[in-house]
Amino acid sequence: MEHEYRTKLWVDWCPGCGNYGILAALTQALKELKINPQNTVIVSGIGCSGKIPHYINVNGVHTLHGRAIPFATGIKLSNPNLTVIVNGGDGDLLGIGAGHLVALGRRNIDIKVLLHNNGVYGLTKGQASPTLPIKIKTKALIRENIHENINPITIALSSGYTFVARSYAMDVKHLKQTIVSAINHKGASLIDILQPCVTYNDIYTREYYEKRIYKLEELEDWDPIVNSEEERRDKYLRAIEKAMEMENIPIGIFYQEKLKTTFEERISQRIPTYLQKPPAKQKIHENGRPIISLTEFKKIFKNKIIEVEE
Amino acid sequence: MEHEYRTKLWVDWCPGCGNYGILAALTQALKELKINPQNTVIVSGIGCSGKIPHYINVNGVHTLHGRAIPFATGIKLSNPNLTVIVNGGDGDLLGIGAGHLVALGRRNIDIKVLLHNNGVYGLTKGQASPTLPIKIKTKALIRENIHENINPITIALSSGYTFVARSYAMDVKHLKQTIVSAINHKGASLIDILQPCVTYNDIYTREYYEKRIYKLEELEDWDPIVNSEEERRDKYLRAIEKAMEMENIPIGIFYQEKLKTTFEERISQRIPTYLQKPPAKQKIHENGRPIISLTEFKKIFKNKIIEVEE
Amino acid sequence: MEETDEINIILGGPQGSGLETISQILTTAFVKLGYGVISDREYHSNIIGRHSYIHMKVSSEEEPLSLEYPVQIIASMDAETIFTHQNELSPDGILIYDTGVLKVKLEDVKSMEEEVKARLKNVTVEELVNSLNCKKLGINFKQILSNLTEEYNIPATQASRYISAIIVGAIAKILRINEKALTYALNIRFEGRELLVKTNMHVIKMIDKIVGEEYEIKLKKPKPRHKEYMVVSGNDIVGIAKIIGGVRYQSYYPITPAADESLFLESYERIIMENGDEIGICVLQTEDEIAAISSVIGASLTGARSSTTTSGPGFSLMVEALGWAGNNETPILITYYQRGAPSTGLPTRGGQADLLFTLSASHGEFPRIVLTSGDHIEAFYDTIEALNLAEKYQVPVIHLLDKFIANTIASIPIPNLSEINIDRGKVIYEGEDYKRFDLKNIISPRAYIGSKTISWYTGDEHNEEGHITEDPLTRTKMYEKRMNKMKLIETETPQRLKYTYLDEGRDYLLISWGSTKGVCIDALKTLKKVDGIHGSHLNIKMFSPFPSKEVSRIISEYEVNKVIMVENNYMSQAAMVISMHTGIIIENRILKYTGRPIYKDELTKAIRNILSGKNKREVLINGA
Amino acid sequence: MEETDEINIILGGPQGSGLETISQILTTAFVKLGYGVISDREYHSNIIGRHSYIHMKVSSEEEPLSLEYPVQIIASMDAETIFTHQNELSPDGILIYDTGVLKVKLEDVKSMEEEVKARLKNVTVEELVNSLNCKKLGINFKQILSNLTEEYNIPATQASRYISAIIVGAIAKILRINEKALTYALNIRFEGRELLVKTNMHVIKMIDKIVGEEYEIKLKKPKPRHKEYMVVSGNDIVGIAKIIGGVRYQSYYPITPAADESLFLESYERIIMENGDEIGICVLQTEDEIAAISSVIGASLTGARSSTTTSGPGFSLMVEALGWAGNNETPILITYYQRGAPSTGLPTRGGQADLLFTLSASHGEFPRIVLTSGDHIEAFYDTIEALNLAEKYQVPVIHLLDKFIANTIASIPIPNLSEINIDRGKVIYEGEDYKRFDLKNIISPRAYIGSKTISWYTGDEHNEEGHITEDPLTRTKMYEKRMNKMKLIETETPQRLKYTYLDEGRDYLLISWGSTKGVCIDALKTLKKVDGIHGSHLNIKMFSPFPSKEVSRIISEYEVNKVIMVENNYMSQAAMVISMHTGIIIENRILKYTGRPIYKDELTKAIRNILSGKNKREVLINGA
Ligand SMILES: Cc1ncc(C[n+]2csc(CCOP(=O)(O)OP(=O)(O)O)c2C)c(N)n1
Ligand SMILES: Cc1ncc(C[n+]2csc(CCOP(=O)(O)OP(=O)(O)O)c2C)c(N)n1
Ligand code: SF4
Ligand code: SF4
Ligand SMILES: [Mg+2]
Ligand SMILES: [Mg+2]
Repeated sequence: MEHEYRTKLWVDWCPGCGNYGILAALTQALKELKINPQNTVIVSGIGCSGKIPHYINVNGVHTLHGRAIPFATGIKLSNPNLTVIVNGGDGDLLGIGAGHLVALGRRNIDIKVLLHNNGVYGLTKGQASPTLPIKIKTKALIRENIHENINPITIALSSGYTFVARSYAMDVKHLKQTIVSAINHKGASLIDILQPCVTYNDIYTREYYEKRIYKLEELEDWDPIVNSEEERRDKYLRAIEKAMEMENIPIGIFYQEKLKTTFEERISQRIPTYLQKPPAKQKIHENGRPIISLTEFKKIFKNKIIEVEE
Repeated sequence: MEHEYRTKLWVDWCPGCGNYGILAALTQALKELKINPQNTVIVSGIGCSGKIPHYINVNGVHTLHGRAIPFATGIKLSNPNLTVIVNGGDGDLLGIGAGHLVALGRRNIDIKVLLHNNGVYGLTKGQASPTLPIKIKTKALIRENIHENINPITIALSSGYTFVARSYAMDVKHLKQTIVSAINHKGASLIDILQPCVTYNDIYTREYYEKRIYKLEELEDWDPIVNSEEERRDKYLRAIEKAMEMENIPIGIFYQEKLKTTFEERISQRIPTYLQKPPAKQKIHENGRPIISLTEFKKIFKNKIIEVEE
Repeated sequence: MEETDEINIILGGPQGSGLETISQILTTAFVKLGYGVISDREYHSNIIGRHSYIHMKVSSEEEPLSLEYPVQIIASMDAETIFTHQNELSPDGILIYDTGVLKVKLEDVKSMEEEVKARLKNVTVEELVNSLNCKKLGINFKQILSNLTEEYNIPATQASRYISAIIVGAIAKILRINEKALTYALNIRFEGRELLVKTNMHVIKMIDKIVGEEYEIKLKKPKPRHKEYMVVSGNDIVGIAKIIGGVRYQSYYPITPAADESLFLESYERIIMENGDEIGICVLQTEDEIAAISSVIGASLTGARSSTTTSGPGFSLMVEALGWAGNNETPILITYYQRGAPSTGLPTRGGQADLLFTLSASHGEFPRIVLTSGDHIEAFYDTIEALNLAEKYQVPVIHLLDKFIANTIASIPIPNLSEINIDRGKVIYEGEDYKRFDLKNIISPRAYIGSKTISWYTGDEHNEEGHITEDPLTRTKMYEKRMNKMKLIETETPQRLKYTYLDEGRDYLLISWGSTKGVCIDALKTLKKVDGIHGSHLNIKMFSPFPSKEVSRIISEYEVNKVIMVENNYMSQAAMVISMHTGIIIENRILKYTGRPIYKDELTKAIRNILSGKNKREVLINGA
Repeated sequence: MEETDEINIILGGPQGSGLETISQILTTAFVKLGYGVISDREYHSNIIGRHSYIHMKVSSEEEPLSLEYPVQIIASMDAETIFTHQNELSPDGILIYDTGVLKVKLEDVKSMEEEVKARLKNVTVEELVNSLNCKKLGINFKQILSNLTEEYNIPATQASRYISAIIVGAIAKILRINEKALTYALNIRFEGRELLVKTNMHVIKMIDKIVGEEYEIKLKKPKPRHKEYMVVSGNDIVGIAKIIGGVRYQSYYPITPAADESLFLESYERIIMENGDEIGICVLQTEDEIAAISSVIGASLTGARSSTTTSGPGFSLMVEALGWAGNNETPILITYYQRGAPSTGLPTRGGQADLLFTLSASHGEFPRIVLTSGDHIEAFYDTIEALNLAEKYQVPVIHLLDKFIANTIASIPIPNLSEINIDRGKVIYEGEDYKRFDLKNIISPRAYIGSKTISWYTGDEHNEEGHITEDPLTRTKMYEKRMNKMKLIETETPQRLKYTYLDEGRDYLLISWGSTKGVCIDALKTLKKVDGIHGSHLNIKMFSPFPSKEVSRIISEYEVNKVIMVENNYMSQAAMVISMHTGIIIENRILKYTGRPIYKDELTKAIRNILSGKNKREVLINGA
């Protein structure tokens, strides 16, 4: 029997919300990959976006505002055989959680971050999020925004993510495909998902996006994949250059590199049994007794033990 | 009488520490600018670097680990007439405090951030900091570092800083000059200061740096200043390109732009009296009585008041 | 039909469908007519679609203090409301509903929580309504709206905006609210948007005609005690108090139910006064709560009165910086609206489970003030007092409120501004050898950064200049200087800030704090009137420093088994604080932790159970 | 000269100059010979240059439990040590000093804190030494070192590394420590670096020749009770316990005095066992403490035993996530080493001022275990018990230790591994309709993420499946399920984890917790021996849930004015917890908050003062 990747819960997003597209694309991606739901975890933050794990029939950890990445880090590092996906809002990942977003890049842990980029703090009723550009006044704002926005692509690039892409919530096919590519990539991945918030963001609407979006993969010479050290600099700079485009909005993979080891690989260089027997899979007792015997103990901690002179 | 910018306290950094150079350059810069010490504040985080305000005879606020920027934000926004300088370690500003570092860039508040970049957590005895490159094993580390480093220059650029520079702690003259330029700039400024830690960092030593450092300003065609919108893209990309150089290490100003308004200016567009009467300088009472009278009260809150029908 | 002096109403419908509009119009009209109103809004952590309701009481005698069941009117915008609130209507009450939902069966209501459904019969609305023992006022919403779209040429897609007018009209008819008051209310709600006022009035009048005259509840003629009233939420009144009290810098990170206070302040960021002077308030939305409190501390150092506002999850992130403020004798105000906890808990519901946390939040020991308020009026004055106390004693102040205060809208008299003092404490503006932490007195004069002085601050232990020291003796002195403030504050604080005591008899004593004050007072009155027993009520306002002597003295006037705690938490946290400071262990506890407020009826019943010896611990669960 | 059965020593010098080497060599030699040793390291928050010292006790009778003044030997590496510790030497003691610093005047010592200097006479070392009433052993360090550089051809710049050998030599001579033990110790210290062993031994022998035979303190022959001893810091022993107890994931953010525990674990990240099996421990340095605890929770969800370790400022940042773990019934262990607070406070000093904070940290209510340990041996077993309790009850456990335990190095017997159980609680590995928060029992079976199940978790209130709910009744049940654990834990926890009670008489009762245990026991013995009064000692180990009944029963056996709290804080926090839970208010309090440990001599004196009725509150201030 095929696994049903949607739970039966009623989805309580606003009618027309871009999150429906993300939910559809993500479940389709999981289905396409026939992913084992028991070995998959969706870790989310707090926000409208944060509710997504409850709607998906794989393990779901709905964490704290901004902390999905560190929770996911513990999950992945203690059991690297799990597929770990993070879903978070733009406030969640780039506001309160920005420090963790950067740290994940530095580690290149094999975690996929899906950034629900709606320009607002949805669940708290529409305040400006860190991706809302300066001078914009959405309907929920009392005055125009006086903060500049962060570009998720350049932040991800400068933090060391090895897979950096953008997609659009309402283009379910494109988004699904991008998610599949991210899951297939080995290393820290970020997808900036442009997500209309029909209730609070009356500027960055479907119409707005649909007029401006174009696909990188349709550019003739677009090859974002870094295959050798030599290519890195130019492809990195080109990705940044593309990320700076504002009038027309490119979606697709901006940058992907496969040369870097993942954090898990680096750990296993230090602890050779790590991937087979990660923290979650080690036996730590034998019928309630510690696996370390007294003899073993004395050997392990010999430099802390002194035998008294007779 | 000339103001003495050094306090009489004994400096308790290790002999030979790069922080001495930073202390010298900073006090010299203040002196050169004949800065009013009563209107100047040094705000620091926690770390060896964090001790610096105690050694300087201007207002000093030695805050919490990672929080110098938000403290400084409150100081500057409540009294924008103050010169506000932040000193922090690389752990402080790019580890625990990375989210705030990013947020300051988005705001472009006129705060100068001096990043003491020594590659280690000095005060906690030498753990790897976020600027220590991968595979490096300094003497305090048990194993080689498995985290990639963050490049302060690219992070600052992608966060929106309008003045981004690098200098070297032991080149007091260059550093002093860079600090003077930063103070003269209006907007969020970051100086990545390469700072040898003689006690814990035996890789990124004086010798290491002095072999590799070169000055951007000595390049023939180096002009980091963005004077018009058209120049922005290319100068930004060039700055990033320069920041990626690792073998030879450029110091100097990477990027500076004067087109963006500061956050203070944006506030004053909403509150015209803001710069003259900022939060710290408003009278809030008249002999212990609120300055808002009952009549005034009724007018201000008229939409909350209902007169009962007779 | 007899006249009544108060009436309770439930307005229910999906989140985002205009409930607040209905409530605002009705409240304004009631207050305009001289009634007192209180209303609580209950809503899910959801933007559109989940069930939400407003529970209000209207009184012709006074400003009501609490809510209760059963209600006399339930106005339902949808089927879910009827299913959810089916047991809450008084037998002589009236159910207003849309005849268009009669065929809806319980199982069809997708937005309803499974756990709730599981407890109900799977019937249709029609079957349910038929089974209810009350008056029923069915209105064909669709028809009204289609009439409207025709007459006013309103696109059908926008018609649903006028459902609120249907409800307002029905209630107005039942209570015979006059047209003048309604027009006034519509004008306030739609501020100058003439057409909206007209259209809404049109709907109201249509309803007036449709609804039979037999639908009537006679409210007594109101006896207003003031000429003017404010209609405000707790968030509003605290915002107003901050403006009056001199807050000029507020930073915050959005969180329910605190954010509205900052948005309120932001909408008043520029105030132009009669004489041309301007007030400017800098309201900063920060990147997180750590930045919010840190920047508030920074602002305070420069001499700005500054505050932040948050709820549990946000406060949890603030505690490290709270300790910095305490150690550096920096005045700050944290307005803390408790909500359903632990963790994200019930983000849009209420609770009082954070008291103990505020008392010892942050590692180590430092002086702090924790002040609570029992209602909107107290919240107003207390906010200003809190700002004064912070500066007078140079300590952080936590003003502990909750969601019930934050989101409850109440009619209150205009505050008495002549009672208000602003006390900025000891400040000096210049001084060559200024020492910020001068040990001569417990309170050393503050100099603002930016005045003609130089100061140093550090989170480390420090000497008089504010430089780091590890000398054990200086440490001890500086520690004692700080901690001695607690005694000083306790001694100098006037009673009114420590507690309120309603002494009406020795039969029993209710002890509460914060927003449970009103319902305790009301229960007391009911028990006096109905049961003839005479109890008293102690509402504790200040928890740090704790007024041990006074609390101890009051409690000792009662038999300990006649003393009853009333709290919106599980552990009876105030009882724990009382025993910690006085050694008195109060075992009678009426507790609630559903996230809903305590209602008068359930409280009264629980008090009876306790006084009769039936139970020591009563757990309340009423409310949908 | 009489033989003594114990000796107290101060080793002082600038931070970074080799004090720890001296201490390690001496300790190893003493333990090798069969003596018991305890030593506390006191140091500034500074890397190189500020004054630091080691305070140790060596006993021929037992493993010593506490430190005291005056000492019998002060070994000073510099002038500052002599100025700082001038009053701490016993009249029959010996001062070891460098004759090269005799001309140094107090005012020349730049590294010394002004506040300390201000209390001392501005004399030269020579004047000071002359005025001291004790034996003086002056050694010309420079000369020794220049001899050495000549003989061993060591560059002059490196000579200062051998100052430690001078001190070791002098003390070895005074105490007549044999060469074999010293060689053994040097070999351990310099692990295979032959040359260093040889050179150091050479210096030691030089000193042996130089120092006159009149410098002698006769230590009794040791009576070791075990064949083997471990010499460990608190950080080490906790790290060892985590390895034995099955911690396989630890994440941390560096902070004094916790970080060394993680570094210890990291150095054991790969353990290859006899049978070829490997243990791998993933130790992650995170970007901050929020990430540390969050990742530990994540690891726990997958079934790894996981823990984090921190101190006050770090814990302050962890409290939001702590609530998430509580609400989600996730077992985690937080090893919490208290240090001088509030705020950054005294980062390298000790204190016990965070107890109340741990008991109510995080908004809202949820079950938690707070466990303290009184010494290294307890810390070992308790760490493992804490891991078991966390999993058995599916709650966060805070193991509250402090800097004195963390940094104190003690000789202890090898733990009895056969006493140790590992209990992972209720776990299931598969199940179609698995419900993580099944309401059938207080403890629902855990399924690890990655087993053959699917689970959901949320910080919001949730139903049995772990999905969000706001239903008031499900809320109430789930809340009660969680909170009922407190009662369950209290009932099931064995006494040994709740408290230790040394019942030696009814003259008085000392109550302490954590690291003050040892000094209380020692003071008790002294008062028995010297004053003939027979007191008892209660050390409380578990504070949440609090063993009210037992504590109450024990206290009630004493006159309340003979009960004395001993705590390293200002408010007497344990006394507050006791009154909160039992209603008993203990007014006699011996407190210290200088950041230094409590010493036996000052404690004994303070107990006398209290018992004589002279004082109720005694504040201790000894120690530099
Ligand atoms: C520590 C903390 N602060 C604040 C909140 C309140 N809060 C809930 S959701 C949210 C922001 C949501 O915005 P975003 O992350 O962009 O998600 P979206 O709702 O737009 O998907 C905030 C601030 C919280 N839950 N926790
Ligand atoms: C919340 C918190 N966590 C940890 C610490 C401990 N701590 C003190 S300094 C420091 C790091 C210092 O490194 P860095 O910021 O690079 O400064 P440096 O000492 O190298 O100048 C840390 C982690 C602290 N003080 N507060
Ligand atoms: S508020 Fe915006 S983001 Fe949230 S559910 Fe509604 S449309 Fe979606
Ligand atoms: S540890 Fe390093 S950074 Fe700190 S004072 Fe010493 S040399 Fe400087
Ligand atoms: Mg968002
Ligand atoms: Mg550093």
